[in-house]
Amino acid sequence: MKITWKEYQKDIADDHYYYARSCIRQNFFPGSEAAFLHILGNDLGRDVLDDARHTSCTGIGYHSDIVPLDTIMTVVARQFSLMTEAGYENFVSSCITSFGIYSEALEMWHDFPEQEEKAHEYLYKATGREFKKPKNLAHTSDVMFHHRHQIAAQAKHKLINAQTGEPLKVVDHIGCHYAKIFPKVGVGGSEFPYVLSGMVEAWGGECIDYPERRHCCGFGFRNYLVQANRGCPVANSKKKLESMAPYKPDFIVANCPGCTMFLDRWQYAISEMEGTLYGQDGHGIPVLTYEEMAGLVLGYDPWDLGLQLHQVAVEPLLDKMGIEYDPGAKYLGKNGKFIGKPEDSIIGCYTK
Amino acid sequence: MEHFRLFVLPFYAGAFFLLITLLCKYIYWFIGLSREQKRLFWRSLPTRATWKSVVEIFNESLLHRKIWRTNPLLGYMHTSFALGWFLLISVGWLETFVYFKGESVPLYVDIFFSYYVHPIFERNFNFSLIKDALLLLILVGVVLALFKRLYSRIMGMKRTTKHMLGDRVALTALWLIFPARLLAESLTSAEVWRFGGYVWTLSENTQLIPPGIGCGSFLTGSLGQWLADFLPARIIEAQHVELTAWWIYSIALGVFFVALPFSRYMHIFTEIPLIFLRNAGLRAAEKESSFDHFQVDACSRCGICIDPCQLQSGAGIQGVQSVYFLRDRRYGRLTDAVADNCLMCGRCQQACPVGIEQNTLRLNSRVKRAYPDSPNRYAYIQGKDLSTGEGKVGYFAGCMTLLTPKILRAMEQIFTAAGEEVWWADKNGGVCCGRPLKLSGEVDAARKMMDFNKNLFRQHGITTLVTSCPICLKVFKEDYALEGIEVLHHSEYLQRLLAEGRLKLRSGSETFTYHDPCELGRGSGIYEAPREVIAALGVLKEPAETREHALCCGSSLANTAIDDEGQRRIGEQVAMALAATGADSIVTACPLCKKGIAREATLPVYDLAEIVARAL
Amino acid sequence: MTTWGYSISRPRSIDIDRNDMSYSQELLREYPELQTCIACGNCTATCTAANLTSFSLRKVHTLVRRGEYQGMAEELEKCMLCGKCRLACPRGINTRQIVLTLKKHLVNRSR
Amino acid sequence: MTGRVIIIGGGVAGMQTAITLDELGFKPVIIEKEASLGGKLCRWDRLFPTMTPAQEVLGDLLKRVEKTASEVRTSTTVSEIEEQGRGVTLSDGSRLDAEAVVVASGFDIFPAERKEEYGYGLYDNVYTTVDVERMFREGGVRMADGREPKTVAFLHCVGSRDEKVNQRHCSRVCCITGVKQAIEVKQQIPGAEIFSFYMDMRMFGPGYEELYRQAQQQYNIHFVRGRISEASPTIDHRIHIKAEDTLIGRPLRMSVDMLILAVGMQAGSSNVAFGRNNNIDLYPSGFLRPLNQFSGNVRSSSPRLFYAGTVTAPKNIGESINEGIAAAYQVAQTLNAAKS
Repeated sequence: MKITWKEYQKDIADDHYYYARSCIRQNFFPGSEAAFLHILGNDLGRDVLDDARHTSCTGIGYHSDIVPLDTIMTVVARQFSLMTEAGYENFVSSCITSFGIYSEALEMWHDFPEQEEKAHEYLYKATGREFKKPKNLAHTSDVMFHHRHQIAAQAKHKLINAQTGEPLKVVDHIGCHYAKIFPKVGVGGSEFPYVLSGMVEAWGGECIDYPERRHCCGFGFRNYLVQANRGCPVANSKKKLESMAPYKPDFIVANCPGCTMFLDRWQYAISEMEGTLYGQDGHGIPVLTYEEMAGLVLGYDPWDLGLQLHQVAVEPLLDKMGIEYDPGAKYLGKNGKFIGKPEDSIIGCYTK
Repeated sequence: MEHFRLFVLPFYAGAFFLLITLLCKYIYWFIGLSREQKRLFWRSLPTRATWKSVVEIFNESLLHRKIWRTNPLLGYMHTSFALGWFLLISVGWLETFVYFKGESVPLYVDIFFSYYVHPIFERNFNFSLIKDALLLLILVGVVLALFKRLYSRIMGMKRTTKHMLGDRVALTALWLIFPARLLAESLTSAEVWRFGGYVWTLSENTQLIPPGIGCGSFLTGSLGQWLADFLPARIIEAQHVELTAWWIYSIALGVFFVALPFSRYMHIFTEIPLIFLRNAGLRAAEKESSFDHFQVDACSRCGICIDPCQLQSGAGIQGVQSVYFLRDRRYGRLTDAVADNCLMCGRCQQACPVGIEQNTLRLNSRVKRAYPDSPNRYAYIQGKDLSTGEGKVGYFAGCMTLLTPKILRAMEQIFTAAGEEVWWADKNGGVCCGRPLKLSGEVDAARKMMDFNKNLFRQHGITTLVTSCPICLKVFKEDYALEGIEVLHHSEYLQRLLAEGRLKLRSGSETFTYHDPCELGRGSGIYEAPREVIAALGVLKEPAETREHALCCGSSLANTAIDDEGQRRIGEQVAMALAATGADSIVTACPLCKKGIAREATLPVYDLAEIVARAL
Repeated sequence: MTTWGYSISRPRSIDIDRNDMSYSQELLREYPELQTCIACGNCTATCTAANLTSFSLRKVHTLVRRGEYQGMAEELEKCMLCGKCRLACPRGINTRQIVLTLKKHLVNRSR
Repeated sequence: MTGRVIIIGGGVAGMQTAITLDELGFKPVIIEKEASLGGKLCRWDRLFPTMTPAQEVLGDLLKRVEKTASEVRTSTTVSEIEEQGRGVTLSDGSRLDAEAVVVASGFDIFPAERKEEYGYGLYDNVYTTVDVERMFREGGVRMADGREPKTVAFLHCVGSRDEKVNQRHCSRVCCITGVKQAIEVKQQIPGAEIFSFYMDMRMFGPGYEELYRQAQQQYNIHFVRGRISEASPTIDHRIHIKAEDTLIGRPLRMSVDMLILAVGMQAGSSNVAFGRNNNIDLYPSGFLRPLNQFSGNVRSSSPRLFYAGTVTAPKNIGESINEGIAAAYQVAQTLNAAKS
């Protein structure tokens, strides 16, 4: 029996990963997935396969009661068959929802082998493929957590306020589907998730345990998808933001696509609707993915990491960390062309 | 103007101020009356109402008959001041008239007659004797008033009112007027005793008064003689001593007149227009009106209303009684704490010598203070009909009766025994009659309940409406306008059943005492019906205070401010008074009274219906 | 202020830290008896208005005591002031006065 | 020295006082207003929380009293206790002197008629917990027409914690009595549905909470948090009750075959007369106030006047018996000290 949260550790493969992308992240934080592949491949010298053939896990559809169980099980089986075919055994998912879906499938097939039989049968009937279950299933944040000390060794910047030398105050947010559904698959279990705070600590920052740390960001699929119901998701994020604000955090780090997006976007929405700002000096609280955090630590250019796509301006954070950046290049794409600039927002999530 | 003296000025100033102030107030208030009220007044003038008013003014404003009836000592005090002073003035006028043979003289000669004319009683009709007698009458009143201030209990009043600044000034001046007059007249007389004087006449031949005769009569004359003997000659000789006394008298009069409109003594004059208006048929209503000013200012703050108030005697609550309520309302400093803290039992109204409509004034103050009603309020009652049964007779239990199921059960048995087909309006709960809301000042909201219930009664086609709750009864009778439907309290209904022989009761020797519910007795004037019903069952033993003077059970819905302990203590007071009759049990005819009394009663408490049902 | 077809939902929780307790405290200073409520529900059970609608005095005054004032004045409008609750209250609370006072104060508050 | 000690009241506390005093060498005289000893226990069937037959406890006490040299005067009431506890005046006017007096006159059962809204004595099928004990002794719970009830509602706190009948105190034992009877009804009629309307469940004694749990779990008694406000008869002589389910916050209405009122303890009616003695002090509730609630529970301000049992406050049987023993020892201490 696991007695303390420290025992909720998991085996994370060290190399040879089959990579499954996230629908949301590809659209909202495309720089993050690129950074992950770059860090693992170039900085750490690991083997990651980014397979163009894999698809969405259909998790959003599943959680919105649109995709039935048999369908999603077959989609999962197909992802696994692609991994099997490519000769990989370690499956890493960039998305928390997907990670939850894969964990659920594996757990279900363990408890109900006849369902696994069905999955084999459906997959074979539909595509003629076979699959093997992965030997190791991890989320990309797990992989990053696994390599945190190597990254720390190569760090160009620490999570430290360059002016004062104080560690930056970081609040983390773990996706619900990462550890709340199957606590044993999360580092530190559901109550004391350590996956992000482990990285923060390793890279010189200070992780803050704020009261609503474990509260859901409010995404909740069905709630969000209907516009009229969005009052509930935003209220949840608001509750978290209100709870963390008194600690004056320097930034938020999250490992879930939806959470990162909402904690960032809702700050804008709340500022427009109620005029409230949760950060310091008339700013919002910047929200980073763990890859973006790692990228900044490793000295990547902030605009290469895609930080210009965040609604809450990150410049105050960059200034604090002493990272040099070209303000003029913020809205230039990879090809150097102007990608367009959002309208100024009333209370300076974008500085006017 | 050779006789003019400066000391008459304070009197003039005061009298003028008073006259103007009173005229302004009365005219302003009269203009504020509604067209209908004014019409009533003008129409009443050539009728018997005017004669009635004159008689009433004589009886109440001068003689104070009602106060005599409540308390002879207080009555004497009031009569001495009012009638005494009135006669003093009238006799003064007459004397002046006779003395100057109808020639016009300045007013100050009239007012300060003794100073100007040294009346010697041998030469005239003996006005001095009458005036001295009247002065004595008033002075005894002053002594009594002083005595009452110090020892009100001995005067038969447990509590009197506290004074306000205006009252204090006016009172001090009032008490000073007559001793000052006594002193001034006596000093004048003393001077005449000692040195003689002139009798002032209009003709050339002045009349000399030799020393040793004096002027005035048994009081001022005797006192003058005594002063003349007692005081050193130079004091009497010095004109300013006598003048000072007259100055004091004049100042006292002036100050009293100026303070009067700001003090309780406003009642002296206000009672007169009030009596006329009241006899013309004007009444206070549930909304405040200009007529209320006449009533509010007619309160003399005599404090007679304090002793009957059970909030004071039973629950020890002070400062909320009618006298304080009217005072606060008059000076615009009424608070909810005072306006709401009243059982509206009507005992004070019963005792009020001025006949002020205490309950209605209290109610319209609450109406004014209630916050405005929203239009959609009580939309939920629409179409809710929880009534059962069918019949020409409707029975409305009322909210409270649902908590006293014995009454409900008894009524069922009685209806069955009398063979009556009954429509039960609210046996399974219904909509409140609206009286509690009205009593809290929310008359517009109450109207919604009334309209609802009225419609319900009409829909079910009843011709008689029986209720066992006097609270409901009162509002049905006063506010529902149920033409074609006879509204009966169950005591009246039972009385009728007995009279018609539709109920046969076993009579016994059991003794009952009866508690008059306020809303039934003083509120609706129903005293005989319950007593007749009780008489058909056993022996009735009346408590010490009964009928119009009956105590209140303390649970009245009209009082929203009183706390539970206060209600309990008043209930205890009533229960003890009823138990003192030595009866076997207590009977009442109101569910609220039943609950309120039973709480502390040592005897069993029944509703009238229960004892009737038991004897079927 | 901008809206996008939705508003931020109010939290369901009663947040004593955030609620303005000043009126609640004032009320309890005036009517300390309100704290003696044992929440037996007798007032609501016997209520003439609650027989026809969803009014519950117990709920209303408890919410007010916790600093939740919104919508309470409107809720109190349902009361018919008949006084049955006062007669039934085992704690001797002057329920009618509570209704009147709350209504008066809360209406003034929202103005 | 006569060694005579007068004990007012022959209930459990009084009997135990007599037994112990006898053991200690005194001559107890029990004055009982009823025709026989036993007090309220005579009316009970089984006792909470062990379901021990009341007869067992009562029979044992009676047997032990019989073995003593105690004088028992039944159908006798005391009208006055002398100031210093040196005797009492009986209702026939005669005087009985003593070395000490122990007041063990107990409590009165709250008359449920006073809560008129529940219709006790007015409707068929409204009973009190006292009536139910009688029914159990007579063979089981039956409705007025002799049938077994299918649905039964218990209402707690009738005549306890109620300002409107001037009973502000908690009677303590009615909670557990209600639970015990609910179980007993269920044992007798396994098919019956039982609803228990409560405000607080005060399970203060050993085994009480366990019995409460058993009632919930094993006997499936439904506990509804809310006070019944009024009862009315239905057309078929059942009882319609109204309450608020306060945990849900909605009014609740239901019809039951039988409504049982868990009546509380009120101060004994004789306490007022006893209170005329200057050494006897009354609580506002009417119970007698002992010298000290902590260290002088059985003493009064007179050294020869003692209290035992529910005359001072609601208590269960065990507590009352203990107080009987305590009072007897305190009497002995005082009288022995006076002797030497």
